[in-house]
Amino acid sequence: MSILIDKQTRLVVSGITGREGSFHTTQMMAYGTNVVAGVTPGKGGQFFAAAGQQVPIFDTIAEAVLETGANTSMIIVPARFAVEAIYEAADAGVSLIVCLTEYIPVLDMIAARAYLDAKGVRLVGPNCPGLLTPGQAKVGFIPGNIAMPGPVGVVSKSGTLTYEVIDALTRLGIGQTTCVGIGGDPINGTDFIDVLKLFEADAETEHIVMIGEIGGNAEEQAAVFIKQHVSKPVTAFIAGRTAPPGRRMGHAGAIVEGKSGTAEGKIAALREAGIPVAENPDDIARIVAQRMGKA
Amino acid sequence: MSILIDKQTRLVVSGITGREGSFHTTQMMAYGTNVVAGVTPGKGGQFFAAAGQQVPIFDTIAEAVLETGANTSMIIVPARFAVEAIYEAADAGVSLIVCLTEYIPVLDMIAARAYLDAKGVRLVGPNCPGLLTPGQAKVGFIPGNIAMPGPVGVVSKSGTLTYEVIDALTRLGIGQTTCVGIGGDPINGTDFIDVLKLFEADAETEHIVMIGEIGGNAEEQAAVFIKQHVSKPVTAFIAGRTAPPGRRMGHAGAIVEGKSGTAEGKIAALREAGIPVAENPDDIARIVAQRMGKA
Amino acid sequence: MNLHEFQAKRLFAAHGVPIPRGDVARTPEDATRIAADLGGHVVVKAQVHSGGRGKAGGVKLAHSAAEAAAAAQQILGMQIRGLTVHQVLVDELAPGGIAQEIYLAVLIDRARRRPMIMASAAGGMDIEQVAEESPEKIIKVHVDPFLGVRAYQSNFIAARMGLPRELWAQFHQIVTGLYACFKANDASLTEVNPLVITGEGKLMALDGKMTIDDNSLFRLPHIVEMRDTSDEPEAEQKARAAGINFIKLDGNIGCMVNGAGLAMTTMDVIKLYGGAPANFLDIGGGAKAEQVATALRLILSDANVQAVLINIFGGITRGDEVAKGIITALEQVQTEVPFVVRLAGTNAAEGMAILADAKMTTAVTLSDAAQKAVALAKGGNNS
Amino acid sequence: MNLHEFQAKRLFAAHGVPIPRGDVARTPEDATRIAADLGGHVVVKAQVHSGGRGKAGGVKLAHSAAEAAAAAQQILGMQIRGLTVHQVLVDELAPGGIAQEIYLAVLIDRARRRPMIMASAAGGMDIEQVAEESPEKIIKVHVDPFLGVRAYQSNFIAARMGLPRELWAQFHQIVTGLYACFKANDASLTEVNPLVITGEGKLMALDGKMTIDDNSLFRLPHIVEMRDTSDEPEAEQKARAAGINFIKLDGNIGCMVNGAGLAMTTMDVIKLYGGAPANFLDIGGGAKAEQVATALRLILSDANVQAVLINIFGGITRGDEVAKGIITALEQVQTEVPFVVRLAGTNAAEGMAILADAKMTTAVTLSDAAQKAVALAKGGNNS
Repeated sequence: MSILIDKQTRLVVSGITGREGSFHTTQMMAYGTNVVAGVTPGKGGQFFAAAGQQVPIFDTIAEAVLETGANTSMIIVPARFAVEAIYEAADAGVSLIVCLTEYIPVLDMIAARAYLDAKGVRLVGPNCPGLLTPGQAKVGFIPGNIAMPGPVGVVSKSGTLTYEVIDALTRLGIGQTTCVGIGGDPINGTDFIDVLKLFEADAETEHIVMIGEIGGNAEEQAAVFIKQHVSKPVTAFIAGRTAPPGRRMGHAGAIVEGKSGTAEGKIAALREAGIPVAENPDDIARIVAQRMGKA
Repeated sequence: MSILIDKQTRLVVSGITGREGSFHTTQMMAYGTNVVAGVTPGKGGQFFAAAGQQVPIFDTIAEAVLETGANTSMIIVPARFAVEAIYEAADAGVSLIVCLTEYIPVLDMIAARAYLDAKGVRLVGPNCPGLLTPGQAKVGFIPGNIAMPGPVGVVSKSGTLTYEVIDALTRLGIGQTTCVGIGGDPINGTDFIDVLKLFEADAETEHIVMIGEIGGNAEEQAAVFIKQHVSKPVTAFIAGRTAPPGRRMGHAGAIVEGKSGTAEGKIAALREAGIPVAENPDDIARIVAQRMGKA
Repeated sequence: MNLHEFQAKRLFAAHGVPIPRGDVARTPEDATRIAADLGGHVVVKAQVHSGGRGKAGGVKLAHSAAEAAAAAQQILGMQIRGLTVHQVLVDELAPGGIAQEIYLAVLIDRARRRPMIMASAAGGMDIEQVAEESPEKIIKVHVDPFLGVRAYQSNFIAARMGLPRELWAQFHQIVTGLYACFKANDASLTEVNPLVITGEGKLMALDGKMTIDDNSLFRLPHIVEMRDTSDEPEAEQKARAAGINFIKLDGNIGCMVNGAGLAMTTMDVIKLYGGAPANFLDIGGGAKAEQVATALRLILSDANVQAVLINIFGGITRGDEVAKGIITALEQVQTEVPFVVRLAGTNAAEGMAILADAKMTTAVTLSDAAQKAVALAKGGNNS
Repeated sequence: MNLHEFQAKRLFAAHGVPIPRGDVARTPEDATRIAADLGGHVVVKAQVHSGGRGKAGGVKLAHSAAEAAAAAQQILGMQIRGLTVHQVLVDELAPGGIAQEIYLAVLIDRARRRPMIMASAAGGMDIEQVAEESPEKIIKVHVDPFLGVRAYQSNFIAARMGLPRELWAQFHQIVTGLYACFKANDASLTEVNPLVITGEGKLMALDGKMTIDDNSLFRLPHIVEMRDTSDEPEAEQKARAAGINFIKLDGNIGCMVNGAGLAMTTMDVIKLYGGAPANFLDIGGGAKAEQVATALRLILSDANVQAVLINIFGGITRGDEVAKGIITALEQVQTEVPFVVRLAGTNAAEGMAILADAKMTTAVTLSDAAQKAVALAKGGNNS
């Protein structure tokens, strides 16, 4: 088993003919992801060729869903078009939207997230590396060759740091159920708690690795949630212990955030919840191996 | 038992100092409804006196909820302020909003209903006579003296026609669990199916009376729902068999509605679902009595 | 409230939807001048609040100013579905002719509780038949009230209709313009049929229909100004002014009821006992004595009325107010028509006390009241 | 992007929020003229991208044009939290004095995912202390992105603050204006502290702060024009122009990493092994060779740098592009500083092949790379 994506995933890629879109779609298809459609307005009727397949291109996601039964949307278009593509995917009826695009205006995401919540559609991202279920499907950037199937669920706010951790796990022979990059934007679609719930319910996931970073209080909230609702062992890492504090304008930030948001605060909250926090990404894999009785 | 309103209802009335608002609030309090607050912007701090009680008035529903624990809102303000009061009640955190106001613009209600659905707040109305749970609480216009406690749930699109039916039931000695006027506006908050679900789940309701009228296709949908999901006996009435057809502009109405919307269509759909449809409101009570073994 | 074609199209144009050049004529002379200004090749169209104008002969082509005048002469004064034509729209013909007729509308889908865009590549007068026989040719897209129409929605419609790709941008502009027009004017229907592709390869709205939500008129003074009551019966105009919902019918039992549902039911029950209602009349919620009096005068102004049935079940409306209104009206209007009164609910006893001196038949239930009214109306017929 | 007080207040005013009359001076002479125009009774305020101006002496009252010039003379050129003051705002004093100081802000509440209005009747410089000691004095109201601020929300805040009722209408106008300003300019923070009740009984925004979402600048040309880089270090300006996220620090190990999380982690691990990073540098996703070259030049322009650690885990970014950028940069910039390179992920092998001829220490893991860089930097210190 796995979460969110697997062999049943039927992916439609918005931005399939773009520079990044075509490169990563090719990589996903080579990995075995079932890419059933692409979308580029004005290019409906053409085909995207990769990995020995011809993927039909549509003008709209709605047509792609009607014609191909796509159930998952990946968005890899420039920031100024990305929110529109999120609305489009939600209206078209997919159950999961993965938005890789970065630099989306925050107020646009606030509106989009409210819309998605009302519709009951799940978004992963934006500004995220996507998802990887080793051996089954890859939706996004996570390099397939660094991962292997196994019992660890990985959830992370970060991009490349996630690869670092997956790579370290794999080098120790510890595979993954699914790796989920939720993105580090202030407003995103899926947060740590959402993914923790899914891993907790996934029969194959035995251990969870959670990778956070400074800013916001998602890690603190996750720590409380884990203590109350997660029975599986969780190992964590927080990036940014040495980051300099930003220059702050005005009083509002201090009033709202108080002392949350710092690496120390997050690490303390996680340890308080009984979660080991690694000092170094390589250590994460070692701690997991130890806790799984592999080292 | 009963549905939606009962002795636990703590009502806040928006428009309590208006002409209609004060008259009907007085009637509700005389009936025993627990009116805990009134709202009129600019009159916060004053009191509304009726039935030997002093009800505090607030500037906003949010304050009324914070200070009095109100859980139900009734809106009886002019049409141009009513939608704003619906948003206000939803934001203030009540679980049920009853909007009596008529003549609310349809597009405003479309937006408001979308907002309420996203928030998960129930609205009854607008343009409805409200609810009555005999012997417990009355929220709206339904005259208390025509009803009595008993086993029949009444749900109706109409206003005064509902009173007619309640009165006929009571005259035959058949009481009601709750009477719900959902209003006949094109877009409303609660429809037949919502209320049918509640009556089906209510242990005390043994029989359901449903009163529809021409226009829309809510009765047709309810007929299908009853056939599939309602185990309790339902008796129906449809007003408007002799109504002249309206002059129709354009083709859109015909394309969308086809043959639905007429009294004949609705009656046929109900009979198709095995539901007796009375010819005359007085007959409803007779049919119910017969089916309950009382006649 | 329904708008005339020319009113609807002017609103479309204000929201960027292209329409033909043209103007309204109330006389053949006006039509001559307008047609001459437009170069002579025009269409002359009856402006009445009804569909079916084409089939009734209310739309005529002309190829000179003189032909236009002749067409206007024929159409002005014509009756279409009972309505008299007082004005015609004289429009230029689509530049380069008509290559294709498209159907496009924005309306309210009650079942989905959303505005809906409905379109078909098979537009024109037979669109209802298309909808019945080939429903897949009707494309429907719902609009979120907070998002409005998005480009992916108009692209979806354009792709499904097989619209040439070079027209997609203009089509998007027209769809968003039509939706903006729908929303800004609180319409319940905004219909373009046909939206044509002209011989010059442009989209243009040749016909237009709009229905405005009456509940919104308080905030639409520019729409209220467009109201044309010239084809509306006088009694209905008076009723509207008094806030009364009144529709004249062909029977002989005048009805006054509070609430539309109960008013319809009262008519149904009259019919059930063999009578025929002379009108639908809902005095609304919380009616005051003056409104009741106005309502009674309206009913009694119909010479066919042989009996009056007053059925009031008070909730918002109070029985005493209704009784006062009846007394007031009867002081002003001398009538021999017999009355059956049935008051129930809020302040019914007070109302019956006020009416105690007037000579009226009373009833406790609706069935009873209807049967008595039917009997009295038959008696009237016999006398 | 942070705005200066005067920029924020001009945006407030454009949305109907009342502000004092005033203007910006870059010289004491300007200040004299402005103060004279305003009648002499003014406040002179340093315009720098930092809080704490008052406590640093950057805000001074003046009661004549000459006093204003003297105040400007003192403030211009002053350093506040490391930033040099290049301009001052000369504002009239609140008409009739200040009766009460209110705090009012619109910001983004990440946890609730909504814009939030935050207000307190206890405004002024001690607001953070109020928030800590009497949190009930801070009133918070969330705004739905589709509904905007409603009258019942500003009424709620006004009622809870105990604002005199005659000011509610003006307060509503200010709250909606401030929210409109926040939204129209894609702000993440819009703060008025204090919003005062003047001696004349009117509300007025005496101070203003705004932070703009950098992601939205593409659609805010008027905000981009307001950018004042006079107090921004040159290297950071260059980095921004190249699309690189760069912050200079005090250590001696230059870092080039892809991804903010991995960049922070690389710094953390350097520290863990006893080193000190000279900078934070994220080349972003999908960086091209030119960007990599620019990044390296930025790192090497810092004389403190004794070693460079390049840590790239390719996903979007490709190892071969990074390697090409390194080669390009090293052709242009002659340097003796030792490099540690660690490439992994997408096209890492291709990248290592390109770098094979350059004399560089390589590493397989981040720990390994960090340890080698720390050792090289220490060696550099010793030499």
